[in-house]
Amino acid sequence: MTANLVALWYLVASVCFILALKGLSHPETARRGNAFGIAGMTIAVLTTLAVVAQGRIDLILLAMLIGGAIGAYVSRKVEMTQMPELVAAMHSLVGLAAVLIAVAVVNNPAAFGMTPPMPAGNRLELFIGTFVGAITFSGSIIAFGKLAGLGKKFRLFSSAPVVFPAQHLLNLVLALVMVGFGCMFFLSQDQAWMPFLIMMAIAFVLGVLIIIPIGGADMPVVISMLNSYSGWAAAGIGFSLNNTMLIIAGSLVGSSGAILSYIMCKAMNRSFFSVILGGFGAAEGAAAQGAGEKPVKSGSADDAAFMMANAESVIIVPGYGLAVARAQHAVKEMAAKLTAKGVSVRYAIHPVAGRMPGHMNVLLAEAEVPYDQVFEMEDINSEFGNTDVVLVLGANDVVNPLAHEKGSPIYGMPILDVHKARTVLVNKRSMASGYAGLDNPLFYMDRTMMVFGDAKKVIEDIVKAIE
Amino acid sequence: MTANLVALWYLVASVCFILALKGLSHPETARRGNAFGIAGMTIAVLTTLAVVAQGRIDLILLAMLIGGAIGAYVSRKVEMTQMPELVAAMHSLVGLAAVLIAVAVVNNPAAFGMTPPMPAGNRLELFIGTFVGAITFSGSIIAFGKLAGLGKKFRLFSSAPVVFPAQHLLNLVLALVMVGFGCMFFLSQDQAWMPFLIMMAIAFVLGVLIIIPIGGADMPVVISMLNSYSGWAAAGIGFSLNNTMLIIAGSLVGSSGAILSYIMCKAMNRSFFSVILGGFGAAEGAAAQGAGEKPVKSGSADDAAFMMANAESVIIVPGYGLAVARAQHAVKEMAAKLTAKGVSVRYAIHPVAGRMPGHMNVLLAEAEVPYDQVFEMEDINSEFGNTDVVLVLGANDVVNPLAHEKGSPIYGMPILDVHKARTVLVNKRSMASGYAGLDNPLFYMDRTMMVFGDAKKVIEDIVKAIE
Amino acid sequence: MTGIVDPTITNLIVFVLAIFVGYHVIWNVTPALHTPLMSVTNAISSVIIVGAILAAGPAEIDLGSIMGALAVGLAAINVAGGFLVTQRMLEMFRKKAPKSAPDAKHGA
Amino acid sequence: MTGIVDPTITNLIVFVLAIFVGYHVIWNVTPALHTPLMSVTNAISSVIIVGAILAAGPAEIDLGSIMGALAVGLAAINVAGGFLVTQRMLEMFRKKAPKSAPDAKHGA
Ligand SMILES: NC(=O)c1ccc[n+]([C@@H]2O[C@H](COP(=O)([O-])OP(=O)(O)OC[C@H]3O[C@@H](n4cnc5c(N)ncnc54)[C@H](OP(=O)(O)O)[C@@H]3O)[C@@H](O)[C@H]2O)c1
Ligand SMILES: NC(=O)c1ccc[n+]([C@@H]2O[C@H](COP(=O)([O-])OP(=O)(O)OC[C@H]3O[C@@H](n4cnc5c(N)ncnc54)[C@H](OP(=O)(O)O)[C@@H]3O)[C@@H](O)[C@H]2O)c1
Repeated sequence: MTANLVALWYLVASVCFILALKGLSHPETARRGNAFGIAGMTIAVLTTLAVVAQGRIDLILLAMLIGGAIGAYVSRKVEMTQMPELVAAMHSLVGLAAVLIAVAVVNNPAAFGMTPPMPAGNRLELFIGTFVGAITFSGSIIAFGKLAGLGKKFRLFSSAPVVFPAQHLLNLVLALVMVGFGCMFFLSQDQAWMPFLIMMAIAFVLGVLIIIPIGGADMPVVISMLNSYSGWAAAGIGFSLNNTMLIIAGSLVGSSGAILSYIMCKAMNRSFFSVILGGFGAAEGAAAQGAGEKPVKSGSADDAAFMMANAESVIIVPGYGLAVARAQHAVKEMAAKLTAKGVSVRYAIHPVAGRMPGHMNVLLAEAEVPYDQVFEMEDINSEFGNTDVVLVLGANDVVNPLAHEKGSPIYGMPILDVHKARTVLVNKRSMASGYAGLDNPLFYMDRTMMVFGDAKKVIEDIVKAIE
Repeated sequence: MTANLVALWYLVASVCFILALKGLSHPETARRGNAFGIAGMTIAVLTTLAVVAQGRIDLILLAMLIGGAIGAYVSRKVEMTQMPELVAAMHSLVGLAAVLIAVAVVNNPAAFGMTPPMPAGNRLELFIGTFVGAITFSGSIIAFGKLAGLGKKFRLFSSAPVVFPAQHLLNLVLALVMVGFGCMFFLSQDQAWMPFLIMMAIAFVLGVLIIIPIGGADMPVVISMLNSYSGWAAAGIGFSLNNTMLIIAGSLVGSSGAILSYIMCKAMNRSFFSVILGGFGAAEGAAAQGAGEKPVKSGSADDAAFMMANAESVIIVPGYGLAVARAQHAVKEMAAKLTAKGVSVRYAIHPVAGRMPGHMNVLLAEAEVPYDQVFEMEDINSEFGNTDVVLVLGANDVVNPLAHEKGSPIYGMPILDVHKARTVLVNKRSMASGYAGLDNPLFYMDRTMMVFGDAKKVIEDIVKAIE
Repeated sequence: MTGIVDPTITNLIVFVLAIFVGYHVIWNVTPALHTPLMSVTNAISSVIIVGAILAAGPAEIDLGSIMGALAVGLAAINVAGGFLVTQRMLEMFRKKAPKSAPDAKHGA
Repeated sequence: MTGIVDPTITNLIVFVLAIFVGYHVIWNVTPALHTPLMSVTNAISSVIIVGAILAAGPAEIDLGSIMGALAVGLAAINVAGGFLVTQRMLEMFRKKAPKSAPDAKHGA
């Protein structure tokens, strides 16, 4: 294939990627969007294979086969509740791939159509692509660990912020040193492995250091930010390989990730910078201490069933606990029974309920909950005041009225105004705090009844009790 | 300046143009958008001047000064009611400029950084840029003539469609011949003035032939389509000069014009192709004949004033007649008087009322009519049924109930349902038909009273009569 | 890769992306702004003046540079006229701007 | 013009335009689709596999081509995993699609 033809096919692939994102932004066209994405990727890969047709195509196909099989297997097996971990893990792969490619470029620029020694411009771009890739890799690993709950085994992955003195200063110094070696790499005339590898190593370390001080509660923003980084890494590699498709696809992903982060920060009422600088949730120890002293009212699943069956209107608030208990199908059954009894049942979804933006929507969709019963926060928040019973299932932070109180760490975060309902039923396993590590005054209200136990178990009991 | 620096500045200018369009799409940011446009243009011009700094800069500055002065003068003097003509005239200038540049390129490719003979690719792009430019030029001249009402002097500019047998066939043949000469130009090795000039001449003729069969009523679509063409012409020249800024700005304009045409066709319920193929409004002779035979009720400005002053609700429907009579300020005064008397006054704006999309909004804005009294068609159409008095001011087609009748030439065009009001007052100078050349059953209804006279005069009389 | 990519292809890439941008930027424009939008796009399309300046550039005057100077003049009418008339129109809208303040966010 | 424009500049132009496109395409996405959107953008960013294939391309095996083959494998996990898991999620949404039909026009 001539270079022109290759460029044309790459353009077609780029257009497919644009149409993919466009499709994904509306429910009706989302599946078509995904199909466009697949088409674009297929075109991109086939075109590139044609370019290297004389080379070690066997090696490439083998790697693709193995990788593809693993990917397909994972995508089949992964629980919907594990999506956040999955996405974080995948970002790390993109980051690592970018780094490996950069190494290959330094090793043999000729394979990429550059006549050695590599031109200075490409060296600069390669430097940027490499460190963004490396940070994406190690940062995503940390995010993955935090999300997968590996914090119990390794303190590095603790969902609480890992902070130490002069942390930001250290990061700054490391970043400067990294840029210094980057410049050295940029200015040197020959292969210059030394500065390149040192720069890369520092970038790996930086990725870790940047993410550890960020609390688990801010992980959604982090994932989306890493999403953005993985895009910029691809774009950076695209610059150094002079490949417009990589640049287009990379910057599409980069800008979309950045926008998602921004939207999410707005939904949590947090400034982007304070998220990135980390340390949120440090007040946890103090706040959670109060628990266990104040009296709470608790009841059984039977009590809950009775109250809901006799109510006129019930709103169900699903949260992270519902997701980990995999109780979405049970909830749907319960709602159906209540509806059959003439109770009006609705779901209230907080934008950051669960462990990923839009996560609850996916879970309820999986359980085939009717669309018209599912409401976004803005649409239903004014309804709590005249609702008989609210059933909170494994949600905590998103219904924490502390968000209305100045000085609390989550002050200003928009919440579901569950505390305004006539009766509040809260299901969780203990009095433990949620992701933000804060105690929740909602649990101690007179109108609140706790129903302790695993969400799935409790809901199944409720279903049995509704007759 | 190095080529790189030039390209960078051009990129900055392109971004300004994007931000300009972005700004113009919302009322709040529109002025900022225009400022971005001016900034972008300034950067583009200054950068280019720096490129040719060693050349005949005096000649260029002189031309810019003269052109700029004319432009500034026109923009100061033009009546808001003449905007459509102005826009059409300006499109023709862009088209002509594109053609002149193409001639200059053929004359001396070296001035544009091409080593003669011109590369084949550039020749192809030049061919496309030239004929699009030429069609834009002559087509816009015709559109200008139709809009400026030159049809009375020259039949070519008749606002009625100019049709003749085998018209589309002729156009097709001409287009093919033009493409033939284009290919000849493309394939020839040397300067090849002959095929180039013949192609250009045919394109000029084609521009005329394409636009004359399109009726005056479809001119808004035509202007916007020519807007789109002028953009594509700029992009075409950009391709042949290898100038990405021209390509970006040109395709921004091109796609925005195309989208506006599409939106407008939807507002008139016409298919884009039937507009382009022309011949709409041919039924005019027959339809308008009926006028003058049927009885109409007519009244004086005093009657109208009395009826409106005693109504609870009045809706004012401005149309083209209001624009030509420049009665927008008088209307505002009348509305203020009525409001002072406790009458609820609203304005209903049809998207294609007047001679240009959004034209009425500009005129009412000029008269400083309060924003909250102005309603778009969809928002107010259901209100006519319970409105006491509707005052139609120089509107005709947009309130023609024939649009609801199968077989009429405007069947299916969305209209303001004025005929449903309790009383309809219609002000126009005669029983003559409107732009589409159709008689209007609204005028013959029992509940309709005609108030003949120039809109401005009549309204001023009404103002006097309201006490 | 095998060989160098033709500039035309690169231009095509830019062209396609710019069309996407244009499409998205315009798609949601309010009807009330159609007229100013047209006049501003008209002004922008006269960026073709850049080509005209290049044509008029060469030091010795010939057919090309005369054509170029003419084109500069024509395009300059458009540049000045287009932006100024848009500004005039928008000034008219502005007087009522505070009323439509809630719309501001969409502009972001 | 004076000289040839550096490819990096052209790349920069493409880059800027693509960012605009990305911005506009994503800006109005509904919150309910955030998760599938993330997984699909993730899949798209693994287009970096193209670079990996080029790295793994050369006929003789050396450090570069081994790195390349590894990168191909990693990216392939992402490609397959990302698109398939998105599809799985969207299948779940689809069952209720008819209910949201009135939304269809916005997709245009
Ligand atoms: N959506 C996102 O994008 C995202 C991503 C990352 C982080 N976050 C953050 O996560 C939080 C989300 O709020 P949320 O209210 O959904 O969750 P949450 O505040 O983390 O609370 C979840 C609650 O569920 C309970 N739970 C856990 N397992 C359970 C089980 N098997 N059965 C019943 N209950 C169980 C836990 O209490 P027990 O241990 O007592 O059972 C916990 O208090 C916010 O702070 C948000 O910022 C959101
Ligand atoms: N907005 C656009 O984009 C655009 C552009 C081009 C064409 N059009 C077409 O133009 C039409 C617009 O409809 P329209 O109802 O606004 O206009 P119209 O149908 O053209 O009717 C205007 C009426 O105003 C009357 N009139 C003219 N001068 C007057 C004056 N000085 N005082 C009082 N009345 C006067 C005329 O009747 P007398 O002669 O009896 O006074 C005429 O019947 C549609 O067919 C549309 O498709 C629209």
